[in-house]
Amino acid sequence: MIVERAAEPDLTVQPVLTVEDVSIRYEVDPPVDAVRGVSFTLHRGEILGLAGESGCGKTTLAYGITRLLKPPAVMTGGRVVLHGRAGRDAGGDQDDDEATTDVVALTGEELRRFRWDRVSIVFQGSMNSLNPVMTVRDQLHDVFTTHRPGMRRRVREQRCRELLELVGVDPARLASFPHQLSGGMRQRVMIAMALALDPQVMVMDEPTTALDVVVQRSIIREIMVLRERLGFAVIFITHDLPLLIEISDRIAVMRDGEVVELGTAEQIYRAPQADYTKQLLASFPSLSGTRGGFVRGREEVLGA
Amino acid sequence: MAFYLRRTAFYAVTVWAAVSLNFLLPRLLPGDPAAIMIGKLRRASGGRPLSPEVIASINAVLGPPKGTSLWEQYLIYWGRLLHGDLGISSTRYPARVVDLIAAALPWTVVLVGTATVLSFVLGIVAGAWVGWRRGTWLDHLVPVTTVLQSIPYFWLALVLVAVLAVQLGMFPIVGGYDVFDFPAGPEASWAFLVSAFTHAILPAVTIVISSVGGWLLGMRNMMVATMSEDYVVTAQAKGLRPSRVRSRYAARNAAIPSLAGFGIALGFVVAGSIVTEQVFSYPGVGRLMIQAVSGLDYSLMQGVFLVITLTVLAANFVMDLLYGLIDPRVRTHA
Amino acid sequence: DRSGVLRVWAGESTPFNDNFNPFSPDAVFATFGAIYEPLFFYNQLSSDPPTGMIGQSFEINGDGTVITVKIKPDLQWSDGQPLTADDVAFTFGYGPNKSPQMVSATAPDATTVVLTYNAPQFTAESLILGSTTIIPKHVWSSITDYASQTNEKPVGSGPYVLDSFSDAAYTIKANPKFRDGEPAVKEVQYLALDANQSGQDLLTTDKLDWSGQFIANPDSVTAGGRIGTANFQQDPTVIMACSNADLGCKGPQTDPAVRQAINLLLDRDEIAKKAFAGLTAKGNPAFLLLPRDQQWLADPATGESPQSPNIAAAQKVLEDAGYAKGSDGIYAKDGVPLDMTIVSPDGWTDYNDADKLISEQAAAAGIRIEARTVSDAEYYTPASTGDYQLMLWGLTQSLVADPYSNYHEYFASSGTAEVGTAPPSGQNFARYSNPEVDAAVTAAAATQDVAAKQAAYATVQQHIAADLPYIPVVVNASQAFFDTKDFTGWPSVEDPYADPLPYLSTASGVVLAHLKPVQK
Amino acid sequence: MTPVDGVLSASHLVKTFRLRSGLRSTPVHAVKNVSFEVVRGRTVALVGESGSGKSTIARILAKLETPTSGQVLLDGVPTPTRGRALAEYRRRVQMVFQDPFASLNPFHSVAHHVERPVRIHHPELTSAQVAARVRDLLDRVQLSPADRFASRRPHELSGGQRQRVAIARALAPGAQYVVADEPVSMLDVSIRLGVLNLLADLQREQHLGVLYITHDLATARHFSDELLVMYRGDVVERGPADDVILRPQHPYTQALREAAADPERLGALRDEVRRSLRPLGQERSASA
Amino acid sequence: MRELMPRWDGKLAIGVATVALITVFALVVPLLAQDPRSSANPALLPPGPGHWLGTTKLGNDVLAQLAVGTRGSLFVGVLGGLVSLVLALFFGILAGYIGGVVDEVLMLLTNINLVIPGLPLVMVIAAYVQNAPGLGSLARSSLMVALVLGVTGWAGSAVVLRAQARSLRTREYVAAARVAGEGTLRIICVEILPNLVPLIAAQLIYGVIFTVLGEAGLSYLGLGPTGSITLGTMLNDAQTGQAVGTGAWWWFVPPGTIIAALGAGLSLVNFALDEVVDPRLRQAPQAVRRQRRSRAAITREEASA
Ligand SMILES: Nc1ncnc2c1ncn2[C@@H]1O[C@H](COP(=O)(O)OP(=O)(O)OP(=O)(O)O)[C@@H](O)[C@H]1O
Ligand SMILES: Nc1ncnc2c1ncn2[C@@H]1O[C@H](COP(=O)(O)OP(=O)(O)OP(=O)(O)O)[C@@H](O)[C@H]1O
Ligand SMILES: [Mg+2]
Ligand SMILES: [Mg+2]
Ligand code: NI
Repeated sequence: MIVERAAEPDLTVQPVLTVEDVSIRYEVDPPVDAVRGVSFTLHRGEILGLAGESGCGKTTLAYGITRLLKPPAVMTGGRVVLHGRAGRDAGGDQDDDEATTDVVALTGEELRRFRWDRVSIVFQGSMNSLNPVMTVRDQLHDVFTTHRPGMRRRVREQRCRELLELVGVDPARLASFPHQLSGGMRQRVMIAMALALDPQVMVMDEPTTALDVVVQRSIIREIMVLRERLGFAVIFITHDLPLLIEISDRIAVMRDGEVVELGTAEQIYRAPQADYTKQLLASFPSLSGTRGGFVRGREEVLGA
Repeated sequence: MAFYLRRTAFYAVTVWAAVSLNFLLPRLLPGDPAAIMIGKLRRASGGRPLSPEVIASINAVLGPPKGTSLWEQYLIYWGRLLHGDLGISSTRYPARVVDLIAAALPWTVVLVGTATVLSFVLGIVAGAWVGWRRGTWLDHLVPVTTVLQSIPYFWLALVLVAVLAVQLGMFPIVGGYDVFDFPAGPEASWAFLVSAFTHAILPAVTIVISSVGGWLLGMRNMMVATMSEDYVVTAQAKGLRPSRVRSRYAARNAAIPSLAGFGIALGFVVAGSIVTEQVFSYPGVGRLMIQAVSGLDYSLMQGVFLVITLTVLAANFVMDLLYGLIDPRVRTHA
Repeated sequence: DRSGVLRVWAGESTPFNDNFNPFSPDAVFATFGAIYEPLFFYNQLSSDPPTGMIGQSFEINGDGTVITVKIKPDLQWSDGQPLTADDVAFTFGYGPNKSPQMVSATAPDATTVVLTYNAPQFTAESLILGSTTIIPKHVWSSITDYASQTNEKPVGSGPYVLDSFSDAAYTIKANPKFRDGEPAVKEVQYLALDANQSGQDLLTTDKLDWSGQFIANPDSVTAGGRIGTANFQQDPTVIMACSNADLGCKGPQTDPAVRQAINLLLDRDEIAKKAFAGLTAKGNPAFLLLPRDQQWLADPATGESPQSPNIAAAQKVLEDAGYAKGSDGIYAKDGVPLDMTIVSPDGWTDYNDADKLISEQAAAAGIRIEARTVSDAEYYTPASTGDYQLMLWGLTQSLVADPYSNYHEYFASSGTAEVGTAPPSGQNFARYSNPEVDAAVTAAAATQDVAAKQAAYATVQQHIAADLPYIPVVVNASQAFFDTKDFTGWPSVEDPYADPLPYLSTASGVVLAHLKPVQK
Repeated sequence: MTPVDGVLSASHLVKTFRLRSGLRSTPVHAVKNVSFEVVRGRTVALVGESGSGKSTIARILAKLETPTSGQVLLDGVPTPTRGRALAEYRRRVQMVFQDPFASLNPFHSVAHHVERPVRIHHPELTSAQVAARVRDLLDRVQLSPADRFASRRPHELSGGQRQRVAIARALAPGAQYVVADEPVSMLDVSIRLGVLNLLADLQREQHLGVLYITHDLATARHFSDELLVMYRGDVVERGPADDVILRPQHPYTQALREAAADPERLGALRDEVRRSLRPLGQERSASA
Repeated sequence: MRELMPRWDGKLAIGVATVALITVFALVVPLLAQDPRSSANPALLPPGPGHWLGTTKLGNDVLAQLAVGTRGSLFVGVLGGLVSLVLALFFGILAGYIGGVVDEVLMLLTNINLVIPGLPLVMVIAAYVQNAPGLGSLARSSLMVALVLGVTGWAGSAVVLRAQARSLRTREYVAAARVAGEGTLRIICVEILPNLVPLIAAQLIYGVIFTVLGEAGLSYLGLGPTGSITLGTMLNDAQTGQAVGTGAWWWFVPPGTIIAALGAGLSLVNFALDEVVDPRLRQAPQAVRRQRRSRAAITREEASA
């Protein structure tokens, strides 16, 4: 039951990632169908917000797209296609970046090479995404030594410094261990790392929930700046609908493993179609506007 | 730095406690090594009376200091200890306890050290592997190790000796080296090292078999837990090679608690080696300990206990220092 | 292939003590016999007169106060110095050898020694001549504190000299200056082992040539035909009771009736079979080493302890003495039940087992005896101070065919002391004290007349068999195992020239000097 | 407005923690001189970024922490630290914790959680009376029928239901003041309002004084009468809720206000970013 | 509490069955078998009818000895385990809950106890205790051995319990209980301890294993209990009675096997408890297996489609 609204078809935008009818199940007792037949298209350079309450399958979907599902999760069906830059189909002698890739079919070495290079991901808790016993430098270098084996050490180091500068962290922090950085800094390091290989898509799963609002804001702004400059597409996952509305181009609202509504931020905010979307919106009393669904005290209900 | 200060302080207190315990125990309970020694001398001389000078000299060496308060004795004890004087053995009168221990300690250190490191490395590597391949048939290895852990050391040793050494003649039966080939005792030669090594195999195997399961299990459990940590998932998402994820991200972090437990486990292995040494007539401190206990040789008992404790403490201390290098977090958080 | 080296385990455990001081209780066994010797060798296995070692002959004067010893001429110490009567005289005036009864020890010429005492020494003969190791004056005259010496470079007169020493083994080699010429076995290596099992394993794997140890099933070792065995039973194993309430002993065992009952209820046959693997001989309440001492047995009834139990007789003894069975099946008198503890050192399997059997047999007759094992140290010290009730204990037989030293050592009140103190001399740890026995022992010491002695011993035997401060159990086995393929000349039943136990002083040296390697 | 018949006030609260590391210890000034009053029947909101000292204040009010200096006064009387007086204080001042998953003991039933405070503070009640009261409390937090919920254990409840149990527990002794430390931040968005609405209802009906602690400016504004903004242990701004939110004076309040997501500003951030980048060209590196 | 109960699986079943069998064996067989100290049988009989496990050198029935010995070992094990558990609870929970200086002091004691090697300490203490005057038959009873092992073996458990108690202490429900007006003791007993049940059970089991093995070791070294039969004293008898040398495997093998089986059985139960304490240990491997099965199913479907 997808309420996809025909946004004005913009022919200049090209799809970068197509998700078709993806279903994911947790093989537990009883099995949990966490994602059920989800389809959407992500366009180049776009921020797609993925909203929905806790447990609706957002993280599972993100893992599915990036082929990171861990046992007992199984993708039971669907296709995930990453399109080449010019929309060309995969050919033998083409650069990886240019190829159109059936992500679900990737295995082994191919899958490993695909990861991070073309789709990177920033997880929910950045606190735990960095290995506590390796320096920031080692963990950044890791990406290059694996994916760009020919790269010189000096160049690598240079690139790491640039990346940190890019996200506003002092390059001297390369030598630090994660626990020596604040939460916000760690989050930025993770973003820098996600940008390292200039991926086409970056999945951000609640990258800022653990941070306080002011820091959160500055990081989001950072991401938007980088997106403008580097042109990657972002799938931004959060349950903070107001935030999504403020920053996303389009928003998909999920419930119980299904996308119940997909539309531009404006459409979702101004004219939500699905009941669930409305209910969600009502859960956030507006800061500057009316109380929304917040009714304070019996008499006001009566009075309203 | 605070971490190191704290640990150093801890060890200082522990050493003090061990030494003081060692000082107090024999004094809390009466038992007179001098009387035992005099009794032995008398039996040896076929019931002939001993001259008063002999009795006096034995009392002077072994007997309790007369007319001193406990506190003074304590200070004297420390003073002697700091000069490396652990007293005179009464079962091996008049050998100095220090000399007895000095001759025995290297054997134990080498045997226990080798066996422990071997068992640790084996256990960690196997545990990492089993943990990494969780959900496969390898899981069934884990319960099997509990049987190994539950077999009494000495029982295993006796069975191994009976089967491998006596029946099959694959290994030497007793001793730390071939006394027939080296009647003059240890020497610095290749042949001797080979002999010592072949004699150490069976005792070491016993220790390894009985202790490897613990490491394997601990490492496997940590590995399973670590595998679900976000940073491991991140490492996979980064497209790192599985071997690198396994070694640098999963196994390395999973091994940290085992390393922390290494020093403590050493204590258990030392305990195991005491009984193992007994079975193999291995010339280590464990043997001395057993003899001291059965002969109520308090000086020797105290000396061996102190040396074992200090050695284990030293090993722990070294581990602690290393731990700080391996886990950067402890350097700042105490 | 093993170049004629003889490997011995004399029951010593690792690590060896680097101690060759003949006065030290912790000296290694090769000290006694192989390196140092006494004047004469008294063979416990026979009633023959002693054979000369350093000594040639000796004479005791009529009242037994002067012993004149002739030593062999042209003897040498292992360092090349001459061994003369001077050394012998020095030895007897040195340290613990200087008994309070000694007046002087002189050497009128190079081969004559005169020992003068203020009391008859008839009965001390074997101790003086057979158990006093002779030491070189030129070494020991400068040593005052003999007890804390380790004497790492021993200079002796025996067939061997120390070659090398380590914690795990030491080697002695033939002494070229030995008076009878270098022994045939050129090298002997002593091993230290920590368990009987190891000794047995090494014997079966042909790594060990001589050992004196208990092996429950000797056949498993000797079956191959290579290893021979000998088992000369000598030393009585007894239940030693702290028997004298007057000297402070506490417990029911102070009542002779109780000891008699225990004596009657024992199933010695079973004990011998199960605890001692059937290798022992039958004990006798006269404490004689039969048949060597046959002539001293006064009453054939005391020639053998009952081998099977007689519970009815035991209970009758108790009931006659006023004991009655309580509701728990245990005899009691005046509300005090017959409840005692018997101890033996941990790891002395035969003793531990015997204790268990004794406990079980006593229980069947209505006496509770708890069997406990204790550490070695906890065994000897309480024994000497009397701080025990019952102990399984080993008495030693006298060296010569005369029970005097036994009676004097274990039964005379001169050898005992109040509970709490160790006897200054003698080993009467049972704290037995009987004026008639004392008088008889004194009388026996003062005479060399056989009939007079027999009369005195009859008195002693009559009392100790009735009072039973030591309840005989068995005469202990002493198993020796030796390699007959590589070495010949071992003692045998036909030629028991010495007891082939590697830990026995003097005898072990005698055996070593007798052996010949088999030429291959 | 309902008549003021009681007031819980914090006066010059200071709390300094000592962070010990090795032999040294560094002070952490969690709360620096904070004063405010919670009047029965009214709600005071305490907002501020993480680590600004909000929870510390809550814990001081709940007597889980003793202030380094300053006092908590109940009806003008300094609060006791032990004994019967403390029990009486606890009867009147209760707390609702942030995490409904952690604040209920998985080992005990719903009934146990609600019943214990009743028993502790009203030992005179018979078992039947206690049971009746528990039922009444569960009904009041809309966990009805009460019997169906009473025997359940926390893991059998949804997050919202759990938080309701926690609220019932806080009300159980007959509390007059409730300190609610981020009571809904761990709950699903869709049920947050339900819980807050319930709390607001109860506040009205029971004439409670509520200290509502949150970092969510929007609910703070709508839920409270008075609003205090905390920054690094200090209250930097206070006043009627709407005034503070809509017309922030202090720079920090303004920053908070800016940082809070507001769907009304749809697309504003994107446009602003585009605008800021375009004239300066691609070379300019971003800064936080 | 469902989630506090170990999940029933093969390992746990085998573990429980082993331990139960051994316990029943220890409790029931002594009633049926002959007096384990009776020497009224031929010595060193190999297993056969009448003596299912043969006889010892003294003619004791090995089966009877084994049963009584198992009972003795279980007694020592459980008692020692309990003693060390009580100490571990005292040191661990108190330190963890109260924190501050109390924590520092208790943990210092615990750590000292932890790094001082166990067996030498036990040997030294046992040697002293067993030679202390005035203890009489208590000195070398199995009770004393259990006490000595218990008193020296608690530190490891204390560390584990403390860590858990500390983390529980900061749980909000503990704070909530305080706000509700509960007293400290009640909080420890009612709010904290029940949640520690699996952990405490695991520690108890660990303590039992430790004590049983410790007793065997002590007995082997001649420091074990006298007067009572345990598996350790049996092994010691067999060892000194040269069971190995005489080929009397039936005397030597069963006690060692029972110790190993008991230890393994208890460890298997501990596995299940570990999995309760840290569900990842169970879930992770299970998940892999389930996923594999399901993947296979999907592939099969696709293949057939
Ligand atoms: N390992 C697992 N085993 C079984 N079920 C799982 C597992 N992981 C997640 N689930 C279930 O899958 C569903 C989707 O979970 P998911 O983590 O994707 O939700 P989410 O939208 O990311 O929620 P949140 O906002 O809390 O992060 C939930 O119902 C969850 O209970
Ligand atoms: N027990 C404690 N020991 C040491 N420092 C503490 C302790 N409790 C709190 N602090 C410190 O006091 C400061 C205030 O903490 P507090 O929990 O009151 O903040 P908060 O405003 O509730 O934050 P949040 O929004 O994250 O809950 C923080 O710096 C915190 O680290
Ligand atoms: Mg999620
Ligand atoms: Mg807080
Ligand atoms: Ni003897």
